Amino acid sequence: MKRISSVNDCVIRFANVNGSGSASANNLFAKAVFRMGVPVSPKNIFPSNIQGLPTWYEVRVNDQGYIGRRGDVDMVVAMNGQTMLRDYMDLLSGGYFIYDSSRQLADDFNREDVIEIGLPLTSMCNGAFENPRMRSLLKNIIYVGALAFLLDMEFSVLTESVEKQFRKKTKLMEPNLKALHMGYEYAREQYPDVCQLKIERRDKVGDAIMMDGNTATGLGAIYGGATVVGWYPITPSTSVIEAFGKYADQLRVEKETGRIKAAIVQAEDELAALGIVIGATWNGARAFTATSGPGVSLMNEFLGLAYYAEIPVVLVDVQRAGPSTGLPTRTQQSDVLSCAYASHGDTQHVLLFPASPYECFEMTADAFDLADRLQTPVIVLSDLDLGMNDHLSPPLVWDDSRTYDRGKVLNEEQLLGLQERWGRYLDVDGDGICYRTYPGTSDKAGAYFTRGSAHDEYSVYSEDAQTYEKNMQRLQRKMETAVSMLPAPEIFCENEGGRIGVIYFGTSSHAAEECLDRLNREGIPVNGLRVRAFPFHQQVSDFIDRHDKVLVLEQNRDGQLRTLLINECEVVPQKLISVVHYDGLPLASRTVYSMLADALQKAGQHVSGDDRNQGGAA
Amino acid sequence: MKRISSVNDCVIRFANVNGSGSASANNLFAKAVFRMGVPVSPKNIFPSNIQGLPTWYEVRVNDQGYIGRRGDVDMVVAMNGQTMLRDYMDLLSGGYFIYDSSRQLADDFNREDVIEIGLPLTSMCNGAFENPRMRSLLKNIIYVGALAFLLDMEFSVLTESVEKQFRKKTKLMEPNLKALHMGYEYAREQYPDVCQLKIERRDKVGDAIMMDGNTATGLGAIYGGATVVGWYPITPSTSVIEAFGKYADQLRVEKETGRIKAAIVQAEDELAALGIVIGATWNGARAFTATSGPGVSLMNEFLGLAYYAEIPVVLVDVQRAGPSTGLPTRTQQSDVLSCAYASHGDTQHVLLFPASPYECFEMTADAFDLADRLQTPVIVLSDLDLGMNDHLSPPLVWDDSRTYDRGKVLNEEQLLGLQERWGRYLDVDGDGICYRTYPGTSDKAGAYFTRGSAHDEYSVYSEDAQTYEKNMQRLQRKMETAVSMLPAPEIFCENEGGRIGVIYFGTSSHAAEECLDRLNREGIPVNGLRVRAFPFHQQVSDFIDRHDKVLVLEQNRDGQLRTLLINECEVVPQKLISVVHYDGLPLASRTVYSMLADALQKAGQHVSGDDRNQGGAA
Amino acid sequence: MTFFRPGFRHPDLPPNEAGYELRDYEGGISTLCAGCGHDSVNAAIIRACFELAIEPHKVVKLSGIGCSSKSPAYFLGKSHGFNSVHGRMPSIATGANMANRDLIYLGVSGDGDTASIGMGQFAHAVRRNLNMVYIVMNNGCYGLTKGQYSATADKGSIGKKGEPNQLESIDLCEIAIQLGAGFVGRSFSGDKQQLVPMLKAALSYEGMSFVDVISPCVTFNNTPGSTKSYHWVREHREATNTFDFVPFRQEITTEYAEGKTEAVTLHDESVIYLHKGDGNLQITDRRQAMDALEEHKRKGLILTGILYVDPEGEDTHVILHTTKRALNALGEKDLCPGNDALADINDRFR
Amino acid sequence: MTFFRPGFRHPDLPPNEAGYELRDYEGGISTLCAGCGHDSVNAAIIRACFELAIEPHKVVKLSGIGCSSKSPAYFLGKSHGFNSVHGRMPSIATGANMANRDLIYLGVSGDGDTASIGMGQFAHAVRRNLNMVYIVMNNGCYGLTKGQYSATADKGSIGKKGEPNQLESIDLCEIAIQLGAGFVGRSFSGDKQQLVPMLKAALSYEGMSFVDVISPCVTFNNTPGSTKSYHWVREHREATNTFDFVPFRQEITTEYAEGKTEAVTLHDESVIYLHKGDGNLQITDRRQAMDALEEHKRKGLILTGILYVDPEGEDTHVILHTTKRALNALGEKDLCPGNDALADINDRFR
Ligand SMILES: Cc1ncc(C[n+]2csc(CCOP(=O)(O)OP(=O)(O)O)c2C)c(N)n1
Ligand SMILES: Cc1ncc(C[n+]2csc(CCOP(=O)(O)OP(=O)(O)O)c2C)c(N)n1
Ligand code: SF4
Ligand code: SF4
Ligand SMILES: [Mg+2]
Ligand SMILES: [Mg+2]
Repeated sequence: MKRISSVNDCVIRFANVNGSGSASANNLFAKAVFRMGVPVSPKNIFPSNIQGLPTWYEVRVNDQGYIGRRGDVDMVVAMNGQTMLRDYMDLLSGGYFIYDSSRQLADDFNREDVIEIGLPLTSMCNGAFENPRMRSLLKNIIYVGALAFLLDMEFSVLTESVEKQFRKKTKLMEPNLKALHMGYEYAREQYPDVCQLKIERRDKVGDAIMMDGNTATGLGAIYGGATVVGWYPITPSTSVIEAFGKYADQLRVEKETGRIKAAIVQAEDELAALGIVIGATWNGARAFTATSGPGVSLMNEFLGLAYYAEIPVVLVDVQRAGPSTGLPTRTQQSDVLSCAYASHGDTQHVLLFPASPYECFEMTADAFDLADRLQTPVIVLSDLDLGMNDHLSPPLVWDDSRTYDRGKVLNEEQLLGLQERWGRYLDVDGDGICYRTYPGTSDKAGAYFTRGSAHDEYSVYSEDAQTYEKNMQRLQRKMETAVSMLPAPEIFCENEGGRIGVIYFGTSSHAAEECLDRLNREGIPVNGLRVRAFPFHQQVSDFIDRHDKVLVLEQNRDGQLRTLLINECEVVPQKLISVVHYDGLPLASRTVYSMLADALQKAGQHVSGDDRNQGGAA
Repeated sequence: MKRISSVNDCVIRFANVNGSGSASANNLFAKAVFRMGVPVSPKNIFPSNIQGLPTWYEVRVNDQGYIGRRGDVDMVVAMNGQTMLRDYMDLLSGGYFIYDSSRQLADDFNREDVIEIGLPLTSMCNGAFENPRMRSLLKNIIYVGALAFLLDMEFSVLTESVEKQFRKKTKLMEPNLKALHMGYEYAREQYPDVCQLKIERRDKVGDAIMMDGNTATGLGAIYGGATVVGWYPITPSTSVIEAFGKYADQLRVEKETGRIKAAIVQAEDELAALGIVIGATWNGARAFTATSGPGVSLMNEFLGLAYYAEIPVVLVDVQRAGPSTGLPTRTQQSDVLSCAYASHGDTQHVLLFPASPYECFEMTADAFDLADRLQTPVIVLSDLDLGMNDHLSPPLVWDDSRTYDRGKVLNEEQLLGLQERWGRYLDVDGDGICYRTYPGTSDKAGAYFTRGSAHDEYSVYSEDAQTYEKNMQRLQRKMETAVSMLPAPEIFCENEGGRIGVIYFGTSSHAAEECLDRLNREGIPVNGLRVRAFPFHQQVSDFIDRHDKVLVLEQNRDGQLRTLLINECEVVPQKLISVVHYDGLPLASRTVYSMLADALQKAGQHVSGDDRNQGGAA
Repeated sequence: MTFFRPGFRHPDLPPNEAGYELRDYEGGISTLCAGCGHDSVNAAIIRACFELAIEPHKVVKLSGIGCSSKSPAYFLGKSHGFNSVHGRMPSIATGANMANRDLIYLGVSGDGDTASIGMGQFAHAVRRNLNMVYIVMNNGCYGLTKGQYSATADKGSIGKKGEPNQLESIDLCEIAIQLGAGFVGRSFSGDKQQLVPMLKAALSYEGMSFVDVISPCVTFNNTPGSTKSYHWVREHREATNTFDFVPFRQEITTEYAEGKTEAVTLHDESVIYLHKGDGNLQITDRRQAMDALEEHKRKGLILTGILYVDPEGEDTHVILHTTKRALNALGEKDLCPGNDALADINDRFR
Repeated sequence: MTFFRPGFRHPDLPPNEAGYELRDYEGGISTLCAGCGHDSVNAAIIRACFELAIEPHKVVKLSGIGCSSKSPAYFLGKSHGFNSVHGRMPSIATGANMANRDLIYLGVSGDGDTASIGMGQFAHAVRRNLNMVYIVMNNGCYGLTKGQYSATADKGSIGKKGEPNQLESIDLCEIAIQLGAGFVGRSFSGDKQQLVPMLKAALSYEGMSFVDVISPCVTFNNTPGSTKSYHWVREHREATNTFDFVPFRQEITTEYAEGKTEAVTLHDESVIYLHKGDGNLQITDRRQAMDALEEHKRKGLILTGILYVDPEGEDTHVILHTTKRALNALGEKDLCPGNDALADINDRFR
């Protein structure tokens, strides 16, 4: 039997039961790889319940820095009886199966092409530890210790990680270290030279950090100057608010009083959450909310109000698999259409598409400037994969010379100095954006009555047909202005003479770019563009124009980004080929490669490569 | 000065103050024209308040049966001081200005090309009637009497109308008749041979009725077998429910008990209204709700649930001008996109587009069959113009042999007779539609657990990726099945060799078809197609394919139907030219003609006709 | 995941009057945390339905979203169930009930589901006195989203994250009484002796039977500082009364001493016999009920028991004057007035 | 349209302490129906703000949708106003208040806007004791959509369409008291003597001041059978107390007899002097307030007056422990921790 053999290029899947503390042990492992300077990417695939159901944690180790999911598994740590057989069957040929050998494997575990590595975890724990809760937690640490040996890792990185983690809980440090050692020793004694997967120190992560997108988003809101938060708990967005709250407690405390320079209101529902944001931004604070699909659906009416009454809003939508409750703990990019055109009547909203924690931070912070400058909702479209999984990311940076751009706001002095009568909805600059005032500015000028009903340039209620129409045209103009303020797309690669392009966004980027590398390496000249905002930049149309066919890769059934592209860039639909994947799992490069290959074939581009991932090349 | 002169072809605008009882007097006038066998079309243009603001009532009389708005005015009855000057200025040259001459006209009423007809209404009323409230109501009747003379109408039609109207309130009949006569006599004495607009008896309305669309919709729900209604008041949809309630009280009474065979629940909001519908249809009743844009926005989450859990819903959206509160008493067709893709995640909904009361009735009744057969929401997209204005319409008909098609529902016997295990979401017929059961069916089989979260074919909760994906694909298949059940589009005219087509729907049809007639008469071969449902029928794509350019005429800013056409029919965007009108007033043929002419010119079709309406030709 | 089903399972219990065995009322295997209060409530529901000999398929189970709202999957497997969206169970229940008044509607919700996002729908279903049993499994937190305080968390109560709750709590029983619920009770998931008969009475009542069951969340809110923990509730509850519930079909076997017991007869002739303690709460009096709740709250106690019953209450169908036949059973003959009637209507529009 | 402004306009009234004249508190011309109760409430608001010498631009006016919600356009033309969407004023007010705690928030809503679609938001703004004045112009119907019964319409009350209302009414004052509002009062649009000082007290209270003003809809619900008609309310109201409101800046000139008058001092040192009648309601006691409301309802009477005050209540900012500075006044220096802090954070993620 041929064992899978590689250095710094493997996928290890941990199969556990949720609520058993496995995620933090598995993360300890992933973090250790990262600390050895090797790019790594963990994906937590967890159920929508609190305790007792199957959960998986997939760690990809990849020297070349491909941090999307790969899609197949070299080694599985199978700790869950319910799924054990399937986990066994899913292993690649030549793969490694690690299990708790306190109980014997059943007869159907009979593959010849798999290396079985039994660790008597339960017995070991029962022998070594007293506390029953600790026993079950430490089982996880034992297998991490064993992995360290099997994969030939620097053991000290693990022990240091544990020491760091339990710095403040020294009572826990000792048993954890003990468990690590037990696992390492057991594997060393029983399984020397069994595993041909290796993890070696490298210098490939530079100053990168490993952070989940939601933490970065929460930090972006802190740095962007958000002071008011209206929110309602919903997976996978809750941790955005938790991060904001945590850092507000650290970084926004008023020294003298201990009071917080932020108001975080847990609302009664998503409608109220957005209402709180609207009330706050209208009143001159920076405010935001975070939610997921069901919340966006509930926010439709308020989004229309904010669009029409021109009130800045920052809304973070951490997408999960819809429709309806759908798969609450699975990822998707399927709120694109409903966010772009949310609410009845003619509406359009600005979207930002971060693809990394770095961008979560940056785009969220920028969203506050954009919303203030455009006086309209700006929706940051993240997703569960980006938001809740740790990602390798450039470190977050802030330019200390940066000031908040509050857009067109008049204070009392400016108001009184005006030559002409001020009108809240008067487009004096011709860019569709008008000057606003905050409540309380002056008793002499600047008061106005905001409404979701039709209004004239002085914000007076009006049912006049022309007034209405003119205002609607201005709003359209404003969206045109928006384009120039939004982040431009990123060209990933452009070959002279490449006839075919691929467009993608957000978390589809990792797999897309890995596959583009591979295709280009294989001599198939395919170009890539990552969209970063809607309404689209001219460069997006130009990219499409330059190519004969463009594949649009996204994580939803209906090709929602493609719809936007066709509609807003006035593209011939036949030119855009939909490549969709929407089963709720993070996009795997293996799958993407074969989907792209198929699509390319259809688009008239011959592809020779086989669709299986080979030795980490894809 | 040339006076406008015509027979059975004019537009008369009544300018009043709302809450003054004018609408019913003006309607009396319009009804009289109709009863003289002459096609007529009244448009009530009213403010969003209850009393004291300007309101207009525009009556178009047209022998050729063009019942859209025309867009300019031959005669104005100017009863509102606030708008009088504007009403005066808006008159066509050679037009007639009728006003209350109890007060003298100000100096700025100085047009040379307008015929002023003063009626001392206030003085006449004060002289003739005691009761102050009656005085102000009867003023309106006096001018109707005067119109009868001026326009040379059959006076008896008016007196009979009044008699009919007050059959049960004889006390009111007499003063009304008196007022009619007073007006008629005064005009006869003071203004003989002044007015050259005439209305003559014809036989052009056949067995038509004059009904507002909302009444027809309410009746459609009665005939379609709706028993449960969840609703929340909102203009302009409220009268759908009022009509349903009124006819339920008449036609759905249980003889023996006096109880009603319907449950009409005024909900606490639109979310609950749709929830009530979903609960009821899930439980085997036919149910519906009616709302307008803001309601649709609030219903987003539930629409996603109904789509995903596959629950029949009939939703009537009587559109008004958005976004947000917008112009609550003005018409628009701007909820197309938000209805088609309502809710987060990948969703799609069936839309029906009625264009007449006849179709409001028919499509609403059919919607119940469609929703039951497709087990999904069906949205009837009406609008304020159609819903709240009286329209000339073919009489409503019902085929007494028709039975309700409840779709795929299994009873106990059928369940027990099944060879294979029944699965709520098992696609045994391959059309994407599965068999359902009603609660209470049997204690042996057929129970299942409905959910908005992901489920397998047996409606068991499942987080399995393939199961999820397969189900989503089936839902897509179901929408393909839907097409064959939906009403096909209507080709209005098709010229051999016509290179250009026009697509329109709903209340855009009247003006569109009038203009198509005119263009064709002028030798410009333009073809027309009226879309009646979404997802689109193959014939829609075929029509587009057959033409070089297709103008898409609709009443919204963003060309929402055009977006759907491009996206769902995969049309080259450049082929579809957006012709939009969205100021909230019912589409006027005059405006439409010039918009189409412009667009045709751009599309390379020379148009010679001038864009002004000529003697009712357009 | 609780494979173990708490309490009183008797393998050889005889079938009930309707011929069903206890297991005919069971549902799927629970995926709630081991020890979650909700599972005990589910067991009590199973028991109550079994004892009342309700035909299982005549029950419709409804819920919103939350751990509590998953519960209907774990009882009454022979009933249709509807796990709807967050906070919207009451409107779904309203529609379902309107469609078919002949079934029994059993709604399960959580404190987040009802007191926050569902507040409006809850209030209005109560106000319409919808004929249903509305159970809130009240744990003072959002279990499924990992333990945030809900609107029923008491001020000062301390959950797993350690920060005391700062906001006043909402007492759903008080609100229900005030808004016109016909039957209102409060119990504790740990007290099947009280809960089972309370649910039986609630199921027999015609109109809105609102039952607030304090049901600890062992994972996020069973801490020493939590006022919704097992320990706290056990120590601080006080029953307003003890009672026997006698379904209408059942013979009355006990003799009740004059003056010490009060009988409240429900629409279906079932009787609640209240044994008066020192509380002496008149359960047909809204004001007394609300006052007693406030009084106990002030003392830091949780008042349990049947708090209020209006034996006369009119349910939504009575209010709307709908036919007594199930609307979903009516066909064309009953519903469609036919073309002649339409011709008459056309005439009125000429 | 009411060109006429009801009541007490004194053309030569002197300016108030802050130097503003009465007309500085007026707004646009009303487009409500002539005689609509809402216009009288607007006049009372103008008066109360004038008398309290509030700087007009320091008030923020907020509303939902309805005739009542149009009202803010007709008073305080120098204030910023926000006419939001139906039933959602409370959340907008919450956000606005969070952004700047230094302004006065005056919300106007209707009974439809609050008791139906807005029930949830109302309940939760109350529960947070948001520092605002929340006025419901309560006419028992949906004026703007032409007269449907609202959830505050009394059972049996008969509106313009002639069919009596079949559902129980919701008493918003009771709910507000129960959910933790700090200040709760009820008045009548036709009683400026009571309404103006009540609004002044409400404006001075720090926390949720909920004021339910019965405000007849002359067009749709002023019929003989309506319990929200001018006539009915005039005949059936009973005041819980009479009171004087003395703003903190003002000198106390009246002497109050010991025992007969109770003083309640608000956060800002304003005082409400309550003159006790036979009612003897202790307005700082929730239970008494609710009981008195219930008692009067049973007698077919409408209890008006200040019903409840909690002089100690903590508003949302206190609960959330936010800075005392207006959040919207903070800039980069206060809000942005800078790149060094970020570098530290980065380190924690390595
Ligand atoms: C519209 C919407 N918002 C938020 C959520 C996320 N969510 C799921 S369950 C839940 C709270 C559940 O709390 P509760 O009703 O008390 O039930 P418990 O889990 O405590 O039994 C929330 C907020 C959702 N599913 N839908
Ligand atoms: C979401 C939504 N639903 C419905 C409406 C229609 N609507 C406008 S005002 C109103 C009711 C107003 O009643 P109330 O709040 O009592 O105010 P009133 O007019 O009686 O003062 C309704 C239902 C709306 N504007 N928005
Ligand atoms: S999280 Fe709490 S409420 Fe949810 S199942 Fe676990 S114990 Fe029960
Ligand atoms: S309809 Fe009623 S509430 Fe509205 S303005 Fe007129 S009187 Fe006032
Ligand atoms: Mg809970
Ligand atoms: Mg009202």
